Amino acid sequence: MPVTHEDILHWLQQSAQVLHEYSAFLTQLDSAIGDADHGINMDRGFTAVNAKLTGLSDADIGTMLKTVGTTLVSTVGGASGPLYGTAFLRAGMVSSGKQSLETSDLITLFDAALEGVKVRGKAQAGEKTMLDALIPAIEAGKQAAANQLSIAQVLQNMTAAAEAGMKNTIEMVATKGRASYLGERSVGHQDPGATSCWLILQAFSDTMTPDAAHE
Amino acid sequence: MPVTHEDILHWLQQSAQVLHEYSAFLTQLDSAIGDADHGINMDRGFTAVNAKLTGLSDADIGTMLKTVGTTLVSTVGGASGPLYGTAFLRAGMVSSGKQSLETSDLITLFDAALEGVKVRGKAQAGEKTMLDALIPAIEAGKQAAANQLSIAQVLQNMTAAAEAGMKNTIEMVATKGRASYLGERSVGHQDPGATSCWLILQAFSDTMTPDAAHE
Amino acid sequence: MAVGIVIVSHSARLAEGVAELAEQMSMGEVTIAVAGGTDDGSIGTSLDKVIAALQKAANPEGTLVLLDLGSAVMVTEMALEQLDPSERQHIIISTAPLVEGAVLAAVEASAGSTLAEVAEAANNGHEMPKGKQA
Amino acid sequence: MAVGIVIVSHSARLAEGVAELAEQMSMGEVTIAVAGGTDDGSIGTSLDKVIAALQKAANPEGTLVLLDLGSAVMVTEMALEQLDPSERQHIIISTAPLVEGAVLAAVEASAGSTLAEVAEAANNGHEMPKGKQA
Ligand SMILES: Nc1ncnc2c1ncn2[C@@H]1O[C@H](COP(=O)(O)OP(=O)(O)O)[C@@H](O)[C@H]1O
Ligand SMILES: Nc1ncnc2c1ncn2[C@@H]1O[C@H](COP(=O)(O)OP(=O)(O)O)[C@@H](O)[C@H]1O
Ligand SMILES: [Mg+2]
Ligand SMILES: [Mg+2]
Ligand SMILES: [Mg+2]
Ligand SMILES: [Mg+2]
Repeated sequence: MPVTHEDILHWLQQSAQVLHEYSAFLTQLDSAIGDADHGINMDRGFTAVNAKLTGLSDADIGTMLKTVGTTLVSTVGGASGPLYGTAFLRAGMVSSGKQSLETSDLITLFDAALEGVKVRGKAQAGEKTMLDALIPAIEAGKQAAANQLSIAQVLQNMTAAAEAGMKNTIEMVATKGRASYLGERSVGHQDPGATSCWLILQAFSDTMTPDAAHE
Repeated sequence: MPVTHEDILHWLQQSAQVLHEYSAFLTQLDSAIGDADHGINMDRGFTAVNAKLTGLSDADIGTMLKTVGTTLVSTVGGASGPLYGTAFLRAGMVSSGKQSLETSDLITLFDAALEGVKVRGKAQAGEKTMLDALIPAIEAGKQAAANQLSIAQVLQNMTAAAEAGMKNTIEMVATKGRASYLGERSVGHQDPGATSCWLILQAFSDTMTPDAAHE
Repeated sequence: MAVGIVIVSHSARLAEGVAELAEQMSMGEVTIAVAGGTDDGSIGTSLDKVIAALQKAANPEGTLVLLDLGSAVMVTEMALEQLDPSERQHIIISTAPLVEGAVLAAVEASAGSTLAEVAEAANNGHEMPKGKQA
Repeated sequence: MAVGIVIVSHSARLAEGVAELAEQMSMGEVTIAVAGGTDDGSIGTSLDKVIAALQKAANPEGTLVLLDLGSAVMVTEMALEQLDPSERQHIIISTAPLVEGAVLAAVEASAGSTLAEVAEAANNGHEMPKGKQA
């Protein structure tokens, strides 16, 4: 079963809800190695996204994702705005005109999103950023796709890999973004952006695995 | 005839008046190589000094000059505040308890003032600052004193030397203060601080040469 | 016309303060546009404000953009991507320290220098004497 | 207690903006006192404001003073001369770029570092990545 237009809508709504619930937690993570606003930023951004979604019930997936991108860029106010904004914009560009996504489309979409984050933030794996959740997630997704797993299973594996990647950021030294101002002192703290990335992937996985949602 | 307590009072009043009259001119000079406030700064400072003078009719010369120094430091708001402030404070210190000044006292006073400007601004001759008026003025004053000239003549020679020094700043490259941000472009402009220094010395000279005042 | 200057900061007050200080040295001869804070007035950056500031400062001589923190680069680059390539090539994002670079850039721009010269002057902000050398 | 920070600027808004940005990174664990503008609110520096800020930030760990322009050094030195020598020796005037130095100093101070370490961290503001390296 492909990912439908309605699934994307539900995923985005679910993301908004989860990011709202985890807002204080994300901000607390950011207070240790940043400026204590990542939860506020993501909540503000996805609240604005949520408000736009009703107007998008007729749009194709590409248009929806591009709208998410521009909304995040204009509302988030922190580094995560341009980063997630570019990710969704690029994801939207490679999904132009689509009403549903097969597994291969999904991989293409995530590859484009990843490329967007890399281009925007000029970071790579191991720098204690959202990339450290996203990169292993996409690798796991490609592996699952190669093994012909269902889309729900692909997304579950991606989420699990993102979670592991997120936890690996604890031991990393930040070399990009505000956390890099702490140098070695950033070690021992989980990266807020990697955490929000995991939450967003989990929302996607939950959307495609109805029985397991909020397991 | 020594410089009396009343002469000092008159000199300071005269300085306040002249700096008020020349305020626009000094600011115009500062607009070419600085931030267009030297006239405003000096006028504000000496207006405050003037307001304090009435309360100082019983004070000795040292106390008067120290009060001028602290008043300038707290009211001027630009580099000239700490510079002239320190100059007057140091001049006041070496005039402590005095009710009148002989030529030698005057040289001591100016040497102390010069030392104060140098310590505060860490500049030397040739850097296109008020020092380029003050240093030649004091040299001329010492020369005149060595030649046994009258105090009026000593101050007239000092003023003439300050004026020449002030004009020499036109060809100098600024290497201290805001004008140094212009580098070579500061050449061709007269230094505002050297100009105010000349005006203050001229006010002193005029005070001690009643007939020649406003010649 | 003089090269324009854009100040991008996470704080609106900071951006305005830098502009006020730089304007003292350029006497109205240089357009100094600010993009400070988020759209709702909190601390952060705003794409719309950056675009508006770039438009306000736009002129044939080019524009130098100065930033407070590294993360302001991303929003600035997104703003640049929304401009015509012809406009974009006349804009440089400075790596200079914000306050010191802005003051020196304002001085240089008001002298009628080129964009490259203004960008170089801003970088001299690293050597602006403070403390013992002042 | 953490090392204190004093921001001396010719502009009140600039000083407050820098403090607001730096406070984001130190979460109230560091006293950041400002001395911006003249007593009558125009652009310039104020001896009284600098003295008041030094008193507000004073603490046993010491204080780092960051300045916008070279001429602010003079008023700061005059303020220091009015303090007890015992207090004065715990105060360093930084040569770091104002905004970048203040943010890094706030981070370092909030980690409980010594005055010397905070002063060194501020100087890393020169290398704060912006533009291509960000
Ligand atoms: N250059 C970068 N590349 C990738 N991710 C980054 C980069 N800089 C910051 N991040 C991510 O952004 C997160 C911080 O986001 P947020 O707090 O919203 O922004 P800000 O740091 O501007 O306050 C970090 O936890 C990190 O995951
Ligand atoms: N380091 C210094 N040593 C001596 N004089 C200086 C120094 N810096 C600046 N000046 C003098 O101060 C004058 C500028 O004074 P003013 O405009 O009142 O201050 P600001 O430059 O802070 O606006 C200059 O013209 C110069 O003569
Ligand atoms: Mg943050
Ligand atoms: Mg932020
Ligand atoms: Mg001036
Ligand atoms: Mg000034």
